[in-house]
Amino acid sequence: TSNEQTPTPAQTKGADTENPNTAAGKAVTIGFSAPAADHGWIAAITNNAKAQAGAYKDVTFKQVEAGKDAAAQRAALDTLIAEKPDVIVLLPHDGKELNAFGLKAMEAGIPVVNLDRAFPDALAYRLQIKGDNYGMGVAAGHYIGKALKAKNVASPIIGEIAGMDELELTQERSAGFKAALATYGFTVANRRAARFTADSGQKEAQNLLQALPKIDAVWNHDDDQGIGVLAAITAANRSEFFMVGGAGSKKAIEDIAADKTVLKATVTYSPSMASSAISLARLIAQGRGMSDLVELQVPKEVILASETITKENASTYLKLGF
Amino acid sequence: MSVSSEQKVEQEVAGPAPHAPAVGGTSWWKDEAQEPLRRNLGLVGVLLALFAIGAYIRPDLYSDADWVVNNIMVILTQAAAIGVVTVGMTFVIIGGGIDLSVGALIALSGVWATTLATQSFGPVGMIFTAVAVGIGAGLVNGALIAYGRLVPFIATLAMLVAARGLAAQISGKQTQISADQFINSLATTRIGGIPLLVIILLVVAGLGWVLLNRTTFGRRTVAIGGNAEAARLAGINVRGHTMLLYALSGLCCGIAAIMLTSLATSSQAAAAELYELDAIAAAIIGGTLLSGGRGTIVGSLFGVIVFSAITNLFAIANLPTEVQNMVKGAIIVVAVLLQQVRFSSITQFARRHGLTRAKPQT
Amino acid sequence: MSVSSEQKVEQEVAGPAPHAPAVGGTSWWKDEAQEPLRRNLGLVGVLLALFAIGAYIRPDLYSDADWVVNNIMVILTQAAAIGVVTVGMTFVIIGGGIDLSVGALIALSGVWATTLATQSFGPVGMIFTAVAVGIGAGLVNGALIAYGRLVPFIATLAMLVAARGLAAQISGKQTQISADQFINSLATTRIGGIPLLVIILLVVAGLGWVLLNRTTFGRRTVAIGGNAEAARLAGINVRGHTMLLYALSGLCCGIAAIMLTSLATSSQAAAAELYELDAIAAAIIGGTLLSGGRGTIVGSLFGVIVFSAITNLFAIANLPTEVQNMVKGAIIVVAVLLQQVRFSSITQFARRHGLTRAKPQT
Amino acid sequence: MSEQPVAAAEAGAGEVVLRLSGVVKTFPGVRALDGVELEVRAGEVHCLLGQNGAGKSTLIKVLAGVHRPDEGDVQWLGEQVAFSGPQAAMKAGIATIYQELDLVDYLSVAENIYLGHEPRSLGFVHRGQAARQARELLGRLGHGEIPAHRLVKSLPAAGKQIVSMARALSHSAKLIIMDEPSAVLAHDEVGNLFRIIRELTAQGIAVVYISHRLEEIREIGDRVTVLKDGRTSAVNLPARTTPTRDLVSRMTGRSIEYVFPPRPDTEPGEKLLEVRGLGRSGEFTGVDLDVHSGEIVGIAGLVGSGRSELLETVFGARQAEAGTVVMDGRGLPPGNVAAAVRAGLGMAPEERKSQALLLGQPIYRNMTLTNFSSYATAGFTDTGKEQAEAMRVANQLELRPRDVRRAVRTLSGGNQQKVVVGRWLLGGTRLLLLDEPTRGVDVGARAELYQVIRDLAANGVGVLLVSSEVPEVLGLSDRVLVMREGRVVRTAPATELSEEDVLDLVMAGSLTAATTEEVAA
Ligand SMILES: Nc1ncnc2c1ncn2[C@@H]1O[C@H](COP(=O)(O)OP(=O)(O)OP(=O)(O)O)[C@@H](O)[C@H]1O
Ligand SMILES: Nc1ncnc2c1ncn2[C@@H]1O[C@H](COP(=O)(O)OP(=O)(O)OP(=O)(O)O)[C@@H](O)[C@H]1O
Ligand SMILES: [Mg+2]
Ligand SMILES: [Mg+2]
Repeated sequence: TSNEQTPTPAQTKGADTENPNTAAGKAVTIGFSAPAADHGWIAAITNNAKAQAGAYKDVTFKQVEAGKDAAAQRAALDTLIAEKPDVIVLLPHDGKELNAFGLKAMEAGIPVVNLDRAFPDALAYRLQIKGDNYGMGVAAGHYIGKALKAKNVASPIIGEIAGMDELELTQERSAGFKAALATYGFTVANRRAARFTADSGQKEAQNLLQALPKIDAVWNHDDDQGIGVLAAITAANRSEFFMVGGAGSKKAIEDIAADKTVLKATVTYSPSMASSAISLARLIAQGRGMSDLVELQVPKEVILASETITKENASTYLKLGF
Repeated sequence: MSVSSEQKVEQEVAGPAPHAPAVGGTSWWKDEAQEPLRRNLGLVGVLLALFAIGAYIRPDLYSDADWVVNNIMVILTQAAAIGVVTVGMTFVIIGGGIDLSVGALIALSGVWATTLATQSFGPVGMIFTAVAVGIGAGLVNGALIAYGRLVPFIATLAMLVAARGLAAQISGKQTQISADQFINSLATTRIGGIPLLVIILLVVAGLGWVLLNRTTFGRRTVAIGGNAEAARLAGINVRGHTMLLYALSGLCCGIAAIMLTSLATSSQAAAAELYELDAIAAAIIGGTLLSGGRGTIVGSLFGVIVFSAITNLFAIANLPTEVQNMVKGAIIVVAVLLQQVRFSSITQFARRHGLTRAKPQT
Repeated sequence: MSVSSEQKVEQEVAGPAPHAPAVGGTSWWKDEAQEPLRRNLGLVGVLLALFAIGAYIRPDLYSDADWVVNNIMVILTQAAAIGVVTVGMTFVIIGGGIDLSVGALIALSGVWATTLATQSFGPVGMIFTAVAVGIGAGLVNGALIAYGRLVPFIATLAMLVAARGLAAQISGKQTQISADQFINSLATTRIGGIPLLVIILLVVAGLGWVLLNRTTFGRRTVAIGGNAEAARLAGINVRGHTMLLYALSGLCCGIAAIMLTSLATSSQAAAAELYELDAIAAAIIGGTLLSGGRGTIVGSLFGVIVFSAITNLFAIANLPTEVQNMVKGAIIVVAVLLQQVRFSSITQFARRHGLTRAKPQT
Repeated sequence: MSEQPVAAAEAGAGEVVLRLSGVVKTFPGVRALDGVELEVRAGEVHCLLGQNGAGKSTLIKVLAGVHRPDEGDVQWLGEQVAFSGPQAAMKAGIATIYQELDLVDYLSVAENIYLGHEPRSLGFVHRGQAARQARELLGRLGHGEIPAHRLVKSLPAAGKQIVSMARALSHSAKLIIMDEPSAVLAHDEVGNLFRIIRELTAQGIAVVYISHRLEEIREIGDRVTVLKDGRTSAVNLPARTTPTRDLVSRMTGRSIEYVFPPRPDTEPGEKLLEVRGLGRSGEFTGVDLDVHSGEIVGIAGLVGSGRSELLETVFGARQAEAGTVVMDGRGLPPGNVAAAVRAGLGMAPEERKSQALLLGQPIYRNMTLTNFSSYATAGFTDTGKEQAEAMRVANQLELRPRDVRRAVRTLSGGNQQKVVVGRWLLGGTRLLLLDEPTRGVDVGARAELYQVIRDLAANGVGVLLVSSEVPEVLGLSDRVLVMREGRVVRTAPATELSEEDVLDLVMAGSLTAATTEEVAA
């Protein structure tokens, strides 16, 4: 979320002479595919992957755009296989819909690194690295629960502005949020689903504020749409509540640090996972393990923990904001 | 037969011949002339019904007059940007065309107006850019249609795709934040308690009404949409006028882009998603004939407000998205059916079933 | 005459009167009856051009005959589901309507067919369910339009919204995996080297062609779309027929839903997004008149394949999405313009510029 | 309401097949039929006469099952019937040729003829059989040259009329209703039509025939029923012997002399229009013509001789491929209607519905379509003034109804034509191109229209007139051009030409004429 187009260098891992993993290995080709970016997070994913690949001299990076839906992505991937990459890093439109492709590639001997949207079939991937959507909801729920308990609010009114409702990840986030709140005996009073865009966030927030004349806390799933959400809150002159964001964009982290808006925290779902995916894919292709681990091969699953960014730790996270 | 048959196809596929309104009424042309009014009354009825449902679900909120007034302002504010687009769309459709590119043009105008380079020229530069981009793209649409002889559907679909692509290219797929205080404040300014955006909508609609009903431009639009060949043989420059219609729609997109940018304090390539469908649907619900030659600005405005009120009510009733969608589909159907209720048909029904004994006279 | 004026609006807003029929039956290029052929040749030209561009960009791939054959199969496979939908859409549009709900109906049919309960009935149960849901929803569309007198645009838009909502409700917004081996294998089966899905498309298109050109149903569809009043006067049951048209479109959606489920080995409420625009665009590019009364199945098929080939070429050229979109917009425009090239106009051009002898002036 | 009609004039006529009594049909605010009586016998040609808007078309739509009567009896073959729709009427043996051509452009000739009753099995059309039968029917109509597989869209208006007729013949009907079938036919075609009608009646089929041309009634009709304002003003008059004065006064309530206004003695003024070498491939070639101020120039010719195309090209509605059009000494750019209108040209085109009218719009807006900007100030329209001006013309043309705010769609055919012509009476048109201006216009209004055209000429307007009615061309014009196959074959003062001369000229060497003669022989 910014007007600059290059990813922050901090979202990639630069050459580090201390780290044996960065030592040049055999030259490998990494194929990469992610859905067409229509908002900041996905754009950051692609940019990070590209930048991280660029940091390795032994990596050739072949990217194919995925088009607008799973069918288009399948088509793009078919052409990618023809290029015979050593490993494929893939952020599918939908893990279930592209499961068949994962199987096909693995059968063809090309290891598949699934980025973020899991394949249901364990045979369909070599490595899965993903954020924790459920955990993200849980983190937001706990932050809000604790804060309200601390304020001694008895039956708080909590709003939720979700992302695109037809995506499973949105469902997982909401489920985690609900479960975490339940541990405090709280429930969501109103839940609106936006479209991951600022204008839709503004609209849903405006309506949410109408429906709830008094609010104690709001969780907004996505910092990108959060720009619009904040605009709506400011326009309505509402400040009786606090808000938690999602994903961890640079603008959100700056806002939290500045502490001039209702945004008090954000729970991360960092696109930096794309950088990590490229690094691990390279190791897989080169047949190397992670130098800090005992195992000789890269593990099969990495799940990023969702971290909570608050005013206190904002400065340390700022470099990871996208 | 030319237009009327098409009309039938659009309006009531398969229906029997179109007449059959009030019998025994005074001069029947009045009835025809009153049709827009009747339709609008139907939409007002829908609005009232939505209000009543809201009041039933959330008596606590609806009993608070301040809240109600404020909520109406919220509904209108949300209708503002799409409303402006719908005014342009109404002209295009009345003129026998269609513009699928409006959502994309809003995104393109908005993104172009919020690049760092443009923002450095200040609010005037931003507004100018948005409007110029909208008009420019509209002229391209118009040229493709009027001179390239592309079907409007295809020409503006191509523009939709291309403009979203260009917007993504310009923005680097990032959400571009508007740092301009003046632009951002448009959305929060109220004049006499009425949000500025709502005032803009009313002004645009007012100008649109005058343009459509009181000027030669509007008259030509109706003529071209009603029968392009007849208009041409009457000496009207059909091509030039078609260009202007799409430019007008583009202009409205430019204005809407500034409004949306102000609301969201940012702009992005994915903004104004599917506004084209909403605008077309609002115009049609408002009584504009998809095949051209007939339509009203007031009807379109009501159409937009109905859609906006539905969304608002969903939020207040806290419906989940999927239920929202099912109910929305049903409401659309009911709203349109409601507009078709005619007192005359009730009378006719009564007569046919011998409830009254009528004898229409000359 | 009825359609012709509308046609002008759609086809060549403001253009001069359409070419008068050839006298003395000389050059068949001027002959109306050959127009579909000319258009299709235009589309074949576009396909060849896309192929040439691909060969230029990636000579390594295109020089491999196996790869080329395989790539053609990939293009056709991708055209399969949307192609089936477009066949139904072509009927609806020729009949004077439009169906915006196709994408939503595919999603609804697919989701309904992949619920655990349905899957327990095996492949026959799943296929039956998908088809029945499609036809059922199509009949609702048809009833709203034919008997409720809703404008097709609005009725099917309402269905779009409602069906997506219902699909989300049924699936709980989860992607539902198809565990059925038979269904899943449809996408991978080849018969004589040709993917089964492609064969299904060809069969559906073939049946569609016969239905349109050789049966009373097809001929009456043309009549209703071309001149609903004339059709009514000829004693055709316009309403009943309209119902059938939307049911047919729903049937095609049901078939496409199974095809997509097989390809994705799963189904979800957000599937087949914006297929309606693609299907309509393909039909129009293929020469179907948006106002009804004219269209060909073969043209629609070519339209679908052109879109599919464009997407394929983009992947091969590895264009970034935003550039893809811009180029796609341009290709659509060029494809349509290419279809309009007439030898006669070249001759005229030559004459007008004094390349050949003639003297229009002043 | 079953008052005994006047006894049939001629003995030997067949039994009564159709009897209507007290039929009432109301449209919103209009009582189109107000107690109509009609009696049709097998094997007769029963003519319906009446002014524009008298209710003739409405009556036949009631017969055809399109409209349901509000009141009254319809007896068909001795039984009381209420047709549920067009299909029911057709099944019962009533076929109709509607006034407005009701064909489907993108179906072939054969498909149009058999639309709704295709020869078929299991839903599949027997295309060969349909084509064969269609060719047979077209041949019977003397137009075997119209290809059965050709799209109807590509046919000219007259060709479409023939297809409509073939369609009516394709039902084995006992009663065929023809609503102004001759309106779009040229002279020779009408003769052909009458031959068909005689064949039909000889087989005992009854024909209801509507036309505004009294001479046709005389030639083909047996009995006449006259409608006036939705009421029967006379039933079963003998068609051949009833004096014209009688018929006209029963139609209009007054007596009108069906004559052309006298030509003034004054010489025509300066040259307005000069056309030289105008041509479009396949339509017409090398046309030269002049029109002077105050002069009416008529163009005679067969259907398909290219007159409409010539007019449209002069007007710029079609792009000239060769030749020049000069107005007031200044050349007009080819293919530019707006420039032509600015230069003072106006055209009433041939196909009023597709080329001239905004059917859903009020009459006054249709009338002011060409010049509403001239009533506007700074781009703002002045509807009050427009309505007043339109009202003036409506009065002048005896438009019925006179309310100019009414939608044109609801006007009867003839009144719609008046709106088209009326449009050009409003502007400062200096050269008026009229393509079949009196098509479908009733006797009374026709006389008005002639007077209006003559008055225009007297005021210095030049008129270029195309009409398929030779007497009209000769009677109204000062000078006549005869066209054949896209060429002007003769130009002469109207007084030097007789009807026979013109017919000889247009027919000579014409293919159509040859076939017609052969068939007739
Ligand atoms: N659908 C309709 N709605 C309203 N009024 C109608 C409709 N159809 C006909 N009328 C009115 O009914 C009257 C009779 O019209 P009709 O078409 O029967 O006249 P007509 O005798 O056929 O005239 P013409 O010789 O001009 O064809 C007219 O006043 C006409 O305006
Ligand atoms: N029976 C026919 N079948 C096919 N084409 C025809 C037929 N009659 C005419 N045409 C074509 O139609 C064109 C002109 O017809 P049109 O009727 O407009 O001429 P016109 O002289 O204006 O006659 P009218 O004004 O009486 O209709 C010519 O190009 C001619 O070749
Ligand atoms: Mg009539
Ligand atoms: Mg003509």
